[in-house]
Amino acid sequence: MTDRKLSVAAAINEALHIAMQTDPDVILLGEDVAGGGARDGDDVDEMGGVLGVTKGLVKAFPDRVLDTPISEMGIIGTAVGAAATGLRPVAELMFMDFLGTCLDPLLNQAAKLRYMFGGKARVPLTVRTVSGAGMQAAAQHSQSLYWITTGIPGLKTVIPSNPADAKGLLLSAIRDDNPVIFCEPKTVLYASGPVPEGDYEVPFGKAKIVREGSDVSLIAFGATVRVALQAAERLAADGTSAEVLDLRSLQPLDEEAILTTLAKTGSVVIVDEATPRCGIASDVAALCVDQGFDHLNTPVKRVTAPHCPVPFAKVLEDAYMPSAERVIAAVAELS
Amino acid sequence: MTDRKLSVAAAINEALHIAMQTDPDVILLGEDVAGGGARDGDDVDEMGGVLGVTKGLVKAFPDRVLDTPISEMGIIGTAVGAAATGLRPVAELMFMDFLGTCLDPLLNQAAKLRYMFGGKARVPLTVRTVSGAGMQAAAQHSQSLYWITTGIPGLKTVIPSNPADAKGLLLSAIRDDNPVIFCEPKTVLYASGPVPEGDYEVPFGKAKIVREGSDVSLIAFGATVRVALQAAERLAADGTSAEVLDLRSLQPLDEEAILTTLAKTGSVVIVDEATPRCGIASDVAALCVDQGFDHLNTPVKRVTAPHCPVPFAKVLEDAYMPSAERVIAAVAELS
Amino acid sequence: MELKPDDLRLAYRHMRMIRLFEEKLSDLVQAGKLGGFLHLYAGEEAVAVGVCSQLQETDVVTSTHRGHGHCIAKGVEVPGMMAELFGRATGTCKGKGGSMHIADMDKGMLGANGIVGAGIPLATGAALTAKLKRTGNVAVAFFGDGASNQGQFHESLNMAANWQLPVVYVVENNGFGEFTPTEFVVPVRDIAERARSYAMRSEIADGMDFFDVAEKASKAIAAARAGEGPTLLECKTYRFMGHFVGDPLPYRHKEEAEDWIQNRDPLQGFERTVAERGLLSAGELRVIDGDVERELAAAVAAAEEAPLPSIDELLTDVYVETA
Amino acid sequence: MELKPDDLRLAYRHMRMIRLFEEKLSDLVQAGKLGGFLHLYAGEEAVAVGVCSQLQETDVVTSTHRGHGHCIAKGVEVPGMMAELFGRATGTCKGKGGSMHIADMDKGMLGANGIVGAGIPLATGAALTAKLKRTGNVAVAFFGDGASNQGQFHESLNMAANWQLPVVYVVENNGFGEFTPTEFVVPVRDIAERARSYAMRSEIADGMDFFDVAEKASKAIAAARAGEGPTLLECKTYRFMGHFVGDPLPYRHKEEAEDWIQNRDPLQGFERTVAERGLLSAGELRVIDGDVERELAAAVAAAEEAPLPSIDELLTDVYVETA
Ligand SMILES: Cc1ncc(C[n+]2csc(CCOP(=O)(O)OP(=O)(O)O)c2C)c(N)n1
Ligand SMILES: Cc1ncc(C[n+]2csc(CCOP(=O)(O)OP(=O)(O)O)c2C)c(N)n1
Ligand SMILES: [Mg+2]
Ligand SMILES: [Mg+2]
Repeated sequence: MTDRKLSVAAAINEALHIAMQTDPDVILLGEDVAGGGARDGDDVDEMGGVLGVTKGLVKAFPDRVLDTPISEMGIIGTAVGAAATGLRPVAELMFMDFLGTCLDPLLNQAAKLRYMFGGKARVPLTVRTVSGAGMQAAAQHSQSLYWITTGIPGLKTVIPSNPADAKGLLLSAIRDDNPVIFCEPKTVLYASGPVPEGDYEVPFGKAKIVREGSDVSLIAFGATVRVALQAAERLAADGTSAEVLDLRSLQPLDEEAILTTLAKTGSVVIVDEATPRCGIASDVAALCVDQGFDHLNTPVKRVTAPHCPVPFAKVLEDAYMPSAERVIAAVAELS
Repeated sequence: MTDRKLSVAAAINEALHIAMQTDPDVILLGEDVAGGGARDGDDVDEMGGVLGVTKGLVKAFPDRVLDTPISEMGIIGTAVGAAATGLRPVAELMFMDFLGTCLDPLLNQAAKLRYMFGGKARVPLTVRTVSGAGMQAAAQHSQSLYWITTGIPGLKTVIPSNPADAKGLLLSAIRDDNPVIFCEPKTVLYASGPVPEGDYEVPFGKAKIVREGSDVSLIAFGATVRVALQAAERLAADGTSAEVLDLRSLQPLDEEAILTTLAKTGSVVIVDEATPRCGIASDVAALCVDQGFDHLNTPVKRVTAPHCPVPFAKVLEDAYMPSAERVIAAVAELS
Repeated sequence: MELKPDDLRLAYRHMRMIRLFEEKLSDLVQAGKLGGFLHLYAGEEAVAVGVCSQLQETDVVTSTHRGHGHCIAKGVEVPGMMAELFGRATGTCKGKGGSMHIADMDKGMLGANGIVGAGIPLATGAALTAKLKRTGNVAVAFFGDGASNQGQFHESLNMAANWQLPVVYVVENNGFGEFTPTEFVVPVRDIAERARSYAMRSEIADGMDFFDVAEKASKAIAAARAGEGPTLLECKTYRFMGHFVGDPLPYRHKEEAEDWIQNRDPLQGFERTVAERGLLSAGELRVIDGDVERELAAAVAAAEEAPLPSIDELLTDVYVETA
Repeated sequence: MELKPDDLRLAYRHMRMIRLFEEKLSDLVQAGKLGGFLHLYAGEEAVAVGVCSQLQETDVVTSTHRGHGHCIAKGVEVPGMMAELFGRATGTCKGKGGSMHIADMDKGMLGANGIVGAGIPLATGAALTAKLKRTGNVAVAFFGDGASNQGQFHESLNMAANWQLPVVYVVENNGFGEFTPTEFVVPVRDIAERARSYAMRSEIADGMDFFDVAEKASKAIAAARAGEGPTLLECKTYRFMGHFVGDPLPYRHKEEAEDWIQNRDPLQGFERTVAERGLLSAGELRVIDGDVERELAAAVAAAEEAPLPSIDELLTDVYVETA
């Protein structure tokens, strides 16, 4: 490991630089991914994305970083067509909430071309998108919709919880020959941590135990890893040993790692910041009661957002999001 | 009950007639819901929708049945605006696969206006749509995407398995003050059965036991009810008594009915024609292992489509869809 | 179009309120008192107020992420808006919506909207209601130059043209979508040109001039009300502040911005015109300025004191509970 | 544009093959031999063939639900197509795609498409690849009048115009979207008019006349290849059969249909023109007719004999398995 600390945002920026340096077919496109300031002989500077994540890339690769119109269907649809014909586009969907404006090119094109064409196409597309609540961005800028992309056969979906994984998962995503949705949870984006130098990949479908334990398994990913770790810390103080598993990749899903920790502890609590119906939490619980039934000593509990839109007021948003308290309460229900 | 038999398609047509007769604010809009032939003084006739389901309505209500451009976002978005300002639109989304072209007005508008506005709006919108495989319509015209609408807080989703429920659920949907997605599974649309005369509603959130049993609970809805009943029949011949529960409504979900049948039999198999990840099958399984754990004697099995697009070739499509054989095999795994 | 002195006083009042409201919000965010994503309307006041001055209370407008100006112009009460921005139970939306979702159905304000372009079909639907229920109402969709590149724009305008709906599409061309200059992403000089795709009437107004906007809006609204169908009205304008509060504005030419701000301020322009035409005196305007300032201060004070929403509110208003 | 005798023979061959292919499919469905949703291209042959006659093999086209004509015109092999429609392992897509998804990347055929409008951004993306990788290729999107009302049309054309991509948008205006007459849902007479929204070149061709289509396509393709950006090319045409196989056509005026079918058949028109200009003899055309008929019969026979896909194929080709 390294001592060098970066934010997730900076780690993503670094991964994009590496990917573009190592492969001339990689392009970036999206609304404001340059962000103005790319005019010839101009005295103005670019923003590098609405959250500054892509800052500097247009200067390094002026022909391959494209500010687009506000046209998500056009952006993603064009990226699919470009991917199928020889480019390796990284498209930015500014907020995951905007999935509703570009679902068709993902659902019916990117995800299905290869299958429909009998294996004769490949769509090496990466869609970077910001998900999750926690910034009072309200109902249309705070959703965690990765359960939708996870459920669509033909797509892959990954979500890092820390800067090192963010860099490695993004490099894997860009180099994967399939369409990949790369989620950047808002509350994780500016968290900082050690990030290895240079070019490396984190493989998909490999969950990671981020804390060992023996009494209960807390399964988390993205923003909820921190919540699960906080809960584990406090549970430890009360004498309960919690193992924390970071899924990292939602499709493919590391079923083996889930069943292994379940076999070890006999109890599972899944922590997900998305809404409850048909989510990752339900899906993992269903796996547990199908394949892991013999090892299950307790009900499987899900700590998720409630079945309602994300509220604006801070008190309400705080109550909306999964917290260490709620995880601890769920664990308490098991005994 | 009545002796009169109708197809699901005819029952839907009848429900639309009743809804429009009893409420002048009900309008129909969508691509070809009239289907040409509405020109003044014309010698041509209308098609009444691509599957003929809305035939005759434009003649009965010429000002309230609107052929639209092929503009799903526009159609659904306009319907949301109309619903919020005093109409009670029934919009047709020709195939549920097209959800990708109009998700935003459902996800971010219809589902959320009321909440975002602090309770000051109501969106009495019904979206009728055809779902499911079984007609060799291939990957983009065969999907069961009700898990997406079910997972979105603010929407309701219902799906009938027979003509009588189709009529009653559709009348409830239109009169509900919330946005409702009404799914019409392809293989159910032309199934015929008894349909009561006149105006009646089937309430949401009430599952129905369609066959009593004591050894295992088969939970189904829409097209899979028939599959579950076939399986139950054959299981009975082998001495296994299967109870079959028809969910009818996916959101709200009749959790009580699910937990009651689980408590009765101790074993659950869920049959869903949608893909497996993050689907209704997972969601119901998760409910069982959370709230019903103490009654569960066996793993909860899910019989679903595989994690792949819907293939065209009949042999492949047949293998893709849940069958009585697969349900029986899942039950066999339990013992 | 006839503008009585009272109409002009109200228009000025609204424009001044919008300006001060936005300046106040900018201060409050910088002071760490407000959270969320805030997009301010300062500089574009003449558009919202010019158009809404020609509407009736039952007419419906839809708005954007940059919605405060449209709300104020359509008559939404400022104390409720301010309380909403503070996330208070007394807010227009009980604190559940925030800046991008302020709505007031009683005032015909069908919501700000966080999804670029999404208000356009909503207004189209409101116009469909007006037409089919023969209410005599008109709907107005406000949206940006950037939104004119959305599929929802195309699909909605086409439908409204086919059905000759009573709706006015007001595109606020402020030269930027976030940080990207409009000319990077819109290959025509005038967005009004896009009306031709739908055989729709169009008009271009000086969006910094209340009188020009009001006059052109008045014509479009009258046509809509008379059953003559929709109009695309482009208003050329400029946002005086950043895209969002906190935007460091590196992408914008300073001289360009200064030119608009110094020479084309819609409030100053209004003041010049009413003076030239002898419609209102500077003294009258100063009285309004004072009133607005006091009102706004009171709204902020009240919002700061107002109760937070109860946690029980988290799960209400998701569905209409039918008895 | 220069058309050598061999080019003309190939064009006629393709047009005749499309016509016979579609007639054969109609028969096969009625005989209960084929399943799925089938949309036939008969009557519109001059559009696909006129455009594709001006393309190179490495140029890319995207298509629609009514895709057989585009496939044949772009050089996709008929036996594979027929086997695909029979759901056989030997089909172009191994039987997994069916009518609405026939594709052949080796021939630059990026797929029929069951989603109206969805091929438009795909072609735009192919043009982006051509531009950034400097391949010299051109992309063509075929789509219907109905598709021109889709958001994807608007968003894609705007992007292509901004970036001056090498793409030609070919709108096949056949007067109907399913059963709804185009004039119900498109308020402009010429869809070509919509190019103005993007400051894009446009052109209108007689879609029943191979020569007119080929000439106008040739210009548009040459401009694209020369870096002069996109063109919207509207071809006025008519579908001779129903929207789908089985459509009883109650919504269509019989005289209107008869007029197009009797008087404007693109194959008859082609034959007249080549005769008038002394380019090909009737005898030559009859030879081609015979060849095409035999080829097609052989393709049907082979497809009927071909093996079904193995059940194991259900789960392959979902993802690229990276080694
Ligand atoms: C569908 C969608 N895409 C992107 C965004 C992010 N976004 C918010 S405001 C904005 C710029 C809008 O530009 P314009 O329509 O010109 O309005 P302006 O901000 O200039 O008033 C963007 C891209 C969004 N909110 N919704
Ligand atoms: C997004 C979408 N909406 C609706 C449909 C159903 N549909 C299939 S073909 C068709 C009509 C298309 O009309 P047009 O674009 O004019 O093409 P044509 O059939 O006339 O060739 C419709 C509505 C679809 N396949 N995709
Ligand atoms: Mg703008
Ligand atoms: Mg057509």
